[in-house]
Amino acid sequence: MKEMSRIVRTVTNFVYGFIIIFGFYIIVHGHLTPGGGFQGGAVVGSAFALLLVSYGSLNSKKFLKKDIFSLFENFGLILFIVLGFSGLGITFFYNFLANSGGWFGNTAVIGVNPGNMNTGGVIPLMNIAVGLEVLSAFGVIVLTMASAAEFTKKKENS
Amino acid sequence: MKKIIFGIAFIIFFSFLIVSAINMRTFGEPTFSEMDDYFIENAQSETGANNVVTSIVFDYRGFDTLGEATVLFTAVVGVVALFRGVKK
Amino acid sequence: MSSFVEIIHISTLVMMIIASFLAVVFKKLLPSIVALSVASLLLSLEFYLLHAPDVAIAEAAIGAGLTMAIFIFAIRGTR
Amino acid sequence: MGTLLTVLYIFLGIGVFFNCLGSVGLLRFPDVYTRLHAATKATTFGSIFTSLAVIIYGFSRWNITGDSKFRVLALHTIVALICLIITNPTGAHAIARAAHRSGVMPKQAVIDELKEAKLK
Amino acid sequence: MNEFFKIFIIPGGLLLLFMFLSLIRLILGPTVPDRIVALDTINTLVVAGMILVGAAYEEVIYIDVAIVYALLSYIGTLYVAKYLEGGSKK
Amino acid sequence: MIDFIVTFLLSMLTYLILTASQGEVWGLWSIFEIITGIVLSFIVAFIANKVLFQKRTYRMLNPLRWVIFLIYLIGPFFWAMAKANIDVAYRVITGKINPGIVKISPGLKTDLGITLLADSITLTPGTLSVDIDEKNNDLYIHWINVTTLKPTTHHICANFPQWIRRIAE
Repeated sequence: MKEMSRIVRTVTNFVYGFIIIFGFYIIVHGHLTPGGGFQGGAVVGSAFALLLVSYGSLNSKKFLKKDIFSLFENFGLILFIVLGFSGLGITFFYNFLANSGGWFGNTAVIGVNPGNMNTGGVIPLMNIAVGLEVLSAFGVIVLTMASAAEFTKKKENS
Repeated sequence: MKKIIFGIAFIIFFSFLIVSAINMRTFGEPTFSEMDDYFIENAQSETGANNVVTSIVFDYRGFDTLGEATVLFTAVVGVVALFRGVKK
Repeated sequence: MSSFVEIIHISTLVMMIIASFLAVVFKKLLPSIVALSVASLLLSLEFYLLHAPDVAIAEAAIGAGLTMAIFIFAIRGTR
Repeated sequence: MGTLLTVLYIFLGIGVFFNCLGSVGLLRFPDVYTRLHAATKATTFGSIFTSLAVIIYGFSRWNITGDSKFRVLALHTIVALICLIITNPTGAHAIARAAHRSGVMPKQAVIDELKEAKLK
Repeated sequence: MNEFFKIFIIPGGLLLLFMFLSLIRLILGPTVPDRIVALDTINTLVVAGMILVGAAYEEVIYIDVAIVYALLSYIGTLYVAKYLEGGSKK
Repeated sequence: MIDFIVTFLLSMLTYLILTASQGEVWGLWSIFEIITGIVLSFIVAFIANKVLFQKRTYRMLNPLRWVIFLIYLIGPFFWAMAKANIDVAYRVITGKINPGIVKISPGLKTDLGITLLADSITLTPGTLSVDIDEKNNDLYIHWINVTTLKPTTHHICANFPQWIRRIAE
């Protein structure tokens, strides 16, 4: 894939960081507002797709490394399973941090309220783990399919 | 012959659809079951999260979410294994 | 006023059915993908009107961005 | 309250009128480039005005009731408006460039310097 | 449901009507770029309609969906334009 | 180093705008929110600083340029957009068109300048930027009402290049 025109590339430079910070906002606020790990991870993954389409698959190798993505994907899944096993003293996937007063342990006010970040028990941590897994999964899928499409096109031409 | 069989199958399917559409409830007013009432009453105080949907997905049904994450992981492994021989 | 909201729901669903029908009918692949994108966009709007913003964000992210990317890579590779 | 209602009616009226104009122009014009003129300019302008109506509504309700919900509504609408203004003309440029490179020429054109230039 | 609900929901319904006009261009359009222009117009109209409906229900968090859609529809447009650009040259 | 800091500050500003509601700090944010914002902005600056500052030009860090940019956006640009929409309304109703693709050479050098000019041209009366020559930044414009076959820059975009030269160069 060749790169697109100069105007599209310059706009991409600005929009790329904005999409990533917005996706992180959706992930971190998953227990207060709509969103969560899966949705925010998909948003960040499409930011990588934007960089890939506007710089071409050859030039974007400077910014996106496939090995780091696969490392973070395994890390996210393992973190999720570890958090599930941590509550095994009572039952599998027990929310052992909720309402305990420590980290993420404040009690939520019943009813409609603007929200306190420091609530929710293990739910914010699980959001971060699932978000890490989903964003790197989409990054790996898009990068691999782009290089494969490039390869078949080159083989046909030669 | 083939068209007649297709026509009969289409009419049977469509009549089931019409009957179920007639019996349908008013739009936007589902019945509440005991499960919904329990979640709406207690989810905010038990898990400490304001968003009830997230507390169901990650707390009450955490095992389902583990299954979803594993499905996504399997998809990535499938894609990487399918294009394994492609270099550059 | 609630009857007006009901009209909005019904017309969104009708447009979604038209777009999905077009996605099946078109002969070329690229117009099919465009029609599929319109259908997924209207599905996201319908979830939004039904007060389910979680599903609306997921549908918008998957249906608009990533499905288009993966389908276009696929038809680019098979051409 | 009366002036707020008047301002909202004026802004929403202008916005809906220009959005209507964009859709009608999309149906009426003969080829891709003139349709892009109608679609990009008119719908961007109309969307700016409907979003401005929401911003004014949010800030004035925050002024009246003192509820911080309305201030957050206005701030998020400003962010959405900035995204819309940045991405819309760039998408139009990408579509026009792709259309010209894929061989769709403008109809009834008196001059076409791009076809003679042969970039790349 | 306060008195502002009616003011914001009626322009939302009108935007839906204009989406129907753009859908006619999607059906008719003789070439592929015409259909992409129709897709782009529907994207902009849906974002404007989402902002209006979010203001009508007075739900703050609904605007986030509009921001996500405004950004990601741009990515979809770029992908289709990229395919078309390198597509039918040979 | 300076591009890392600038990216960090920009993403922090975006995060603070997105999360403003109630709290201890100035009545807008809570302390936990600000700590989360600092950590997230650090990660984003680590990812995105190479993309944002590719050419290593720090010309836009001068705040005077941003003031001029805001004046340009509210004043001449918005007025031109209003005129453009009246023009589109006239063309839609009557159907009189006389289109063509012409070439102009505005003489801008930086990437940001040519991007601003192309987006302004797309949103102002009767013109749409179709293609760009990557070597010498010539723009190819689709003009809906061709009056002269050899247009100067002033015919297409009245005095936008002067404004943009003051903003971005």
